[in-house]
Amino acid sequence: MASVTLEKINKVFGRDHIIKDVDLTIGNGEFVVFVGPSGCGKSTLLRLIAGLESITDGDLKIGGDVVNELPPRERGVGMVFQSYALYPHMTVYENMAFGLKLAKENAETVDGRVMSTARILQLEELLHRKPKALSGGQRQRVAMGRAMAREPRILLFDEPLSNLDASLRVQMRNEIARLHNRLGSTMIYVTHDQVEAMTLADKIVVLNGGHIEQVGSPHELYQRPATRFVAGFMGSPTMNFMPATLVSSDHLGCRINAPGIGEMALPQDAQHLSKGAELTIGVRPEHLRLAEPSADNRFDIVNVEYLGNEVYVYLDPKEGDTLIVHRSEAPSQWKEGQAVSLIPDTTHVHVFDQNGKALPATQASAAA
Amino acid sequence: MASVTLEKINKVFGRDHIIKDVDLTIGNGEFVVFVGPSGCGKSTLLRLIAGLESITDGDLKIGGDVVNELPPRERGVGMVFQSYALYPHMTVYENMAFGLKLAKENAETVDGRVMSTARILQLEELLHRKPKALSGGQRQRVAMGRAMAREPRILLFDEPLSNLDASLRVQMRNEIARLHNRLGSTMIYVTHDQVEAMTLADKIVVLNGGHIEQVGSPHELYQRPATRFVAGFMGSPTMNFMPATLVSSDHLGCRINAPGIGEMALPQDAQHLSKGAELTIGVRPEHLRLAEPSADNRFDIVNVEYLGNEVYVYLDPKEGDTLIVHRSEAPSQWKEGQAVSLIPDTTHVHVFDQNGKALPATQASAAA
Amino acid sequence: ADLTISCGAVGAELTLCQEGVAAWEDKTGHEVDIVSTPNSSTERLSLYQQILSANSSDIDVMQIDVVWPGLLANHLLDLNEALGEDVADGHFETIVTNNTIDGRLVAMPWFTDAGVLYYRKDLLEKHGFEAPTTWQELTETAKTIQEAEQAEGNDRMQGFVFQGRAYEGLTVNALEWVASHGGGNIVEADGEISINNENAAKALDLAASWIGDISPNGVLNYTEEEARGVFQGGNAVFMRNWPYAWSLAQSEDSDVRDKVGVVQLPAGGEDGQSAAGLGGWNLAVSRYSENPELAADLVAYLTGLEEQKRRAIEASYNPTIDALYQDEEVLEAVPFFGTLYDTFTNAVARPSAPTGDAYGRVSNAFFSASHDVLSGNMTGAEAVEKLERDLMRLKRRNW
Amino acid sequence: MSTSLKDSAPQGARLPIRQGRSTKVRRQRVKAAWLFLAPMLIALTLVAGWPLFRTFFLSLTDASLSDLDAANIIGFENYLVYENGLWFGVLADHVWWQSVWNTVYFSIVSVSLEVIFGVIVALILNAEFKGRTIVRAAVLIPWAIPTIVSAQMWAWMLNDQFGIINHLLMMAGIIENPIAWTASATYSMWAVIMVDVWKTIPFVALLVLAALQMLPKDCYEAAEVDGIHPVRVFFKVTLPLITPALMVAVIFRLLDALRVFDVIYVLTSNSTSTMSMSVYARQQLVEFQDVGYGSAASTLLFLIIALATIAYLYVGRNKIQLGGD
Amino acid sequence: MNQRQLAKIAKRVGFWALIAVIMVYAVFPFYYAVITSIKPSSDLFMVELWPSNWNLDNYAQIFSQSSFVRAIFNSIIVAVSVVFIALLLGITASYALGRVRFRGRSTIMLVILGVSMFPQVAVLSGLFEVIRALNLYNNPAGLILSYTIFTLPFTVWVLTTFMKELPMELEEAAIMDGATPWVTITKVFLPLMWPAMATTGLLAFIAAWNEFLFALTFTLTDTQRTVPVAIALLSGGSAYELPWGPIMAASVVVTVPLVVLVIIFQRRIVSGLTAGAVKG
Ligand SMILES: Nc1ncnc2c1ncn2[C@@H]1O[C@H](COP(=O)(O)OP(=O)(O)OP(=O)(O)O)[C@@H](O)[C@H]1O
Ligand SMILES: Nc1ncnc2c1ncn2[C@@H]1O[C@H](COP(=O)(O)OP(=O)(O)OP(=O)(O)O)[C@@H](O)[C@H]1O
Ligand SMILES: [Mg+2]
Ligand SMILES: [Mg+2]
Repeated sequence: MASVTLEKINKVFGRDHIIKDVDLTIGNGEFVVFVGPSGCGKSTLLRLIAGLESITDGDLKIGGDVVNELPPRERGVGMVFQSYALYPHMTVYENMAFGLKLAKENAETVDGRVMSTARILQLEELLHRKPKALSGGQRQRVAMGRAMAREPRILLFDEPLSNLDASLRVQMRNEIARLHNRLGSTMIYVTHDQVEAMTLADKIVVLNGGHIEQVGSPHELYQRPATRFVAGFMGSPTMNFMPATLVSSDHLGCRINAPGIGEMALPQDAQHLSKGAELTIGVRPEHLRLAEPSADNRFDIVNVEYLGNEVYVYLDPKEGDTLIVHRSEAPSQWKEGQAVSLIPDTTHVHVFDQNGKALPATQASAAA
Repeated sequence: MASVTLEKINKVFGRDHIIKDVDLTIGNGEFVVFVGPSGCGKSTLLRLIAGLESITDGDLKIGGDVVNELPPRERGVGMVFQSYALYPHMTVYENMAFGLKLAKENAETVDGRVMSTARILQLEELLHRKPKALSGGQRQRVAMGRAMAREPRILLFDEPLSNLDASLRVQMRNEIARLHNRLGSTMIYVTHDQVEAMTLADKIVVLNGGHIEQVGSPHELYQRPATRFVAGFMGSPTMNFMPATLVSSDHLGCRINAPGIGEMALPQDAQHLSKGAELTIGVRPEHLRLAEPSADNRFDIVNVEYLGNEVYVYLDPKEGDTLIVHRSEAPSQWKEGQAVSLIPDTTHVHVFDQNGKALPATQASAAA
Repeated sequence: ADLTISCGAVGAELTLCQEGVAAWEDKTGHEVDIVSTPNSSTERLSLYQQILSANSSDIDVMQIDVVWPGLLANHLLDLNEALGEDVADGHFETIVTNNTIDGRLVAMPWFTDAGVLYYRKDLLEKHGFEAPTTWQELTETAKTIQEAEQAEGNDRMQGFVFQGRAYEGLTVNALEWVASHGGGNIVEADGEISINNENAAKALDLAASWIGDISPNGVLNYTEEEARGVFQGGNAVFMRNWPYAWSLAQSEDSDVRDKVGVVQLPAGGEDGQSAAGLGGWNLAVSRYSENPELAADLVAYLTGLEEQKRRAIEASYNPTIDALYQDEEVLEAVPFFGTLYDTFTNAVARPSAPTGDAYGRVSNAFFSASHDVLSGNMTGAEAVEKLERDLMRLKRRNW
Repeated sequence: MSTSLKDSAPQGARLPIRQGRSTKVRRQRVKAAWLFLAPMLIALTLVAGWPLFRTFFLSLTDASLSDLDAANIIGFENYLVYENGLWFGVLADHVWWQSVWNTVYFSIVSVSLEVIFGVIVALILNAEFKGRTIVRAAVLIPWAIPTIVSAQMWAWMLNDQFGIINHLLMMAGIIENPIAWTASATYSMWAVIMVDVWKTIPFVALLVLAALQMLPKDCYEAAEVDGIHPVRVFFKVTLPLITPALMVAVIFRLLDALRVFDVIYVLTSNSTSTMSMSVYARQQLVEFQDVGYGSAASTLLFLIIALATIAYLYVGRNKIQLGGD
Repeated sequence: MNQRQLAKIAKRVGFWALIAVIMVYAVFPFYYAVITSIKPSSDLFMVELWPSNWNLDNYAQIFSQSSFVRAIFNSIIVAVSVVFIALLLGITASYALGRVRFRGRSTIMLVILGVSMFPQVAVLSGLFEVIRALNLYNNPAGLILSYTIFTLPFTVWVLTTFMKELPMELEEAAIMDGATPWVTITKVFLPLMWPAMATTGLLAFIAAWNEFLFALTFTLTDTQRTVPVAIALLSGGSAYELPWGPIMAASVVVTVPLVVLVIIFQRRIVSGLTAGAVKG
């Protein structure tokens, strides 16, 4: 049993409180992805689970037993380090073979495992090189190979694909998924890549400043972000946020006025808020439609980014300083300098209160 | 003048020939992005330009002068290392100020530059930390700050954003673009991120196994890849390749038969090839349409990946072992296990000969 | 300063020297620097040689061991020339001869030293013995007392301790055994190698028989101090040592205070005679001195009768001038100067004069051979035979 | 897709390899290197040049300490010469050969022990625990006491009659009768080795400690997570990584051990059963005044050490690259 | 769980036992020296682990000699200068030898080593002549110069070894920042080399502090002598008497500064200096 349970885990470095009251249950064999902005504590959390950092407060359980005091060696975890941490004096082969316990595994098994891992990671031709003579991406793959070859019951990945090119990344991602299926081991994965997070995860954990913002399935997080932070964090390009005020609300929904765009009827429940309350609405780039400008809905296109298969159009918001992005299939009819009006798809508008909490859908619409 | 010219540059490590006859001209103030698979020699090329590796053969010119012999110090180059290479005993501030102080800038300039760079990179609160106490992404930003603060006339970036989260990455990308505009310095940028490459580059250089596959604007590379390699490399998810045979060709175009899909009339010029020649056709995921299956065009859906705003549908090709990907807006009507027929958009089909070279469009269609 | 002198490394000796030098300074109005040198005589020697072979005038007057004149002669001033032919008159003949190399008097005798036998008056009395006169007698007495004492529970009691380490001290000890047995002087004054004889072999064999019997095994690595340590700790019946041990054994905190007697070393058998190894120090003047006359004058003063008398009275340094052994004041201060007068005058010198440069090798070969016999690796006869061969080889280029 | 994404294993025609082509950058760097080396080389030449040359030269003469100027060149007679049916010279002296054997024996045994214990001590000093400062300082004490003093101290402690060692051993009932440590041929070499080991463990330990402290931390974390037993980690990770420093420590220990003098001289003087090459050379040079012969012995000692060092460096060439990288 | 705790306790006990053994082994002789130094001379030949009588006469005696105090002062000057010179020359040389590839590098390494291959006695007289020629006889500067003969090879070798271990990327980063080799050495490498510098510095200091033969030969007067010579020249009442008490007292006294030095410098021997520098 390799479920992992975190109970009110805290970590303090000197005077910095890095991990704050993290509660999390990871089922046996689950694939959990940690995401969050740079420096929010993802790596620290992995290191706590691995036992490389001591837990300041709280309990960490693996398979039901508290393991706070257990040295990493006895936790049965494997880890791909963000900084690789390769053994500089060993060849790629030796790096990968080292972790396989020679006492128990016979030489053939070791060799077999290393070779098959190397094949998966396309490292076969580099097996006799030392890390020093490898490129960044190659080193990263060795780091991955080292952890994977061991086939531990819990695998921790810390941004394992960040230095790989897109197509290799896709392949590796599939290999990781396949490994997960084959071993059935619990995997905890840190990534900055939305695609990886969305495709691999059974469950995504969004961290922010050391605490958990939201836990849920990829779909859930994307569709129903609980906070403005999560909404902004998931999805690329990021969701557009605009200020708005509450005009009216009842049990079926609410009306909201977004300056420059106009009034909208939305299915969110805003009954606990008073009229005129300041809100933020969020609309993903793909849920914005551009049309000919009108007098009171007029935005200037400041930039058009061409990405091959799609185009990002950046608009100058009249308030706030973050550009508004519209995303559509390439080629696009829009050009820099043009003026347009913005038409959000009201079924996909998110509303957040002043604390950044998402307003839930009304009972009626939720039932629908 | 900070144009950079590479003339038949070669680099040999021991017995490994890593860079092969690279010819490249980078204009003053240009923003050039190097892309290519892991280990293809991108970093090595940057290091050659920086002067950190000696050139085995060929000439490197900066601003018209051959600089093969010039020490890095005198080349006016700044570099962000893939491995960061921070000074571990210096604080973030000192790391960034080091180069400036060496350039004998006065204390005020130093402080001003460091502070403003730190602001851009969101490192203000970390200025007094040592690298050891930083997260991976924070280290990466420091590495970037160190090179940027010096404002050299040529800036080399080696995957500077790989460890940052999506939204920070977008911000940083914009900052780099802004910096480029402000300084007007020549920038050479290595990345694995398609979006970065597409949005930042004036010119993209695709490397493969140490030689240049193609150089061109982002648009050019995406629309008119010169080789199968470039076609497969640019774009994510990657282009689908299927075997085909040449049925007939004339000066207006050709007819091609792709087994399992059917015959297609394409505007490519295949007159130099004999009938029955083996070809490969390439279709991007967004240029594939799925429809109800027919008897001789029937593919099984093996996987549907949900990415929030879009959906990838994976099909089992009857020949070859790479899955075919179809990409569409979320939500999708397709489910795993369904059978579908594949309808490529023939205006966007690429054809490659046996050497992987793309067939050019015919004169007639090119003129159109 | 006008002169530099190196004299006496050791405490009392240094003080005495300072006083003497001060007196000369008062008398002549010159200034003298005193430098201290290592206590270990080999170190002192190599230091001198270092300085002398650089032809340096850093030290004008130096205190040298009785075995050094041969080695240093080339660098030293002929004092007969500087101070007159008769300057050494009245000094012990043996020492003057020792200091005369190729007819040049290279050093003035300053004070002398000779091996003596210390014994435990109380123990000998208790077990009814007299101080031994032959080595054989010593052996028996020591054995009897040692066994008796050990039986009484005094586990650590040893019969006889001496200097058995492979170093210069063993050369003196072994030479005493050999000479007292009539085995000659290793190398005679004419340069003849005389060691290969029965008496010498017998003497060494006898000494070897002591090890592990009346002497502890450790004696093979003893120098003067270790021997004194055992004796003064009350754990030995007999000890061969220099006179210096006397005042220490008699010091207030000594375990054997007032229980110690001193006699001359035993003779080798009935027909042998007592032989004490000659020790002691001389004063010499460097040839490279910038003020040779002045330096010679200082030497003359320090080795003169006045000064030697003062030293004898104040610190019981053995004078090298015959006359002082009849001097009442001296005898009053140190009574055994009278009784051991013969010992001092007849002390046997090590063969440093005839062997010159090679003395070091000769001594080394000799103490090595002796050490081999003591440790039981060889019999006396084998050892002296081998030694003779070794010495012949050394003599290859003539002494 | 995947076919085109293989690692860029270099294929196709190979360029003629022009390694070490001297570019100006490299030349400048090399020039800077020599500039940096210069002060050290000048200092060493100044200090060591003449003395070493002089020793070489004198070994070919019959110089005597009492009169160096009167030296004649006699070729290799000091080394070996056949005369009057007998072989003479250092190489014909059985005492020399005895001292060579003693020295080699001493060096191998003591350096091995020092390395083993030194590494153990270093590992302990490397651990984090309360009072580490004190222990570090304490461990260094043996090295800090001047050899002339410490050797005498040990001579004192090893004394058969009033030495504390025998006293303790007898109290503990390990031995019946006091052992003459420094006198007996059987024990004296071991006594010397023991003292030398005692004295120089700190040297090795300190160097190894520095090496341990400079190790990259993160691959230990990797090893820990990989579940590798600490002992295995030590042999497979730590040891290989500290090997360069260890090799240097061993080289210098070996050099010192092969030239050992003080300890042996003070503890057992000129006794042939422990005489080392240096003691022999010193005996010839200082006690026997024979500068020529002594210089020959010194030169031979130099040659033996040089050979040993080169052999050692050759054997360990994979571990310690002479300036290679 | 219980077993684990037991094992843990056993480990701790074992660890501390090992420390205890090492401490006793390292310190006991020193302890014995301290004991000896406070014993009255009559008790010298008594074997005991704890002195039955004690006084500080020996200390009073050595400190009453101004030459001894002076010798400590000289030793400090000599040792400090030697360490400074050795580290300065060593660090620059080690940069050249450890980080620049050029022909003849191994030869130089070997030649440097060769200097340490002659027995001290053999070079003694040659060095004596050099010292005299430079007019540095009986002058601490002569000692400082001559000590480089054994400190330099050692320092250069050790520092070169450690210099090589530092990540290449750091130097490259400095180069890109426009640092000259000298700046790279002083600003980038030096701070990272502290463990090695502290160690070699300490070892060189101790070697210089304890050196005897050169010190004895190249100085003459009390005012110029260093501690080991001063100790060796301490003397008893007469020629054969070893002044054990004062010698031990002096040894204890001269060891104390070294212990203090170690305590100060061991702070510099810290791990993880390069942590966070490079990725991969
Ligand atoms: N010192 C070396 N000796 C031998 N081969 C080397 C050395 N350094 C790099 N290589 C090889 O050169 C090739 C190019 O390396 P480089 O670092 O330039 O790749 P890259 O394109 O930057 O890859 P990545 O995207 O993974 O960082 C790689 O295959 C690598 O293994
Ligand atoms: N030893 C330390 N002392 C003080 N603060 C630290 C230390 N190590 C990490 N931190 C801080 O803890 C926070 C979390 O670090 P962590 O490495 O877990 O971030 P992360 O989420 O992995 O970020 P990234 O995506 O950039 O790798 C960061 O702000 C970092 O600066
Ligand atoms: Mg991290
Ligand atoms: Mg790279």
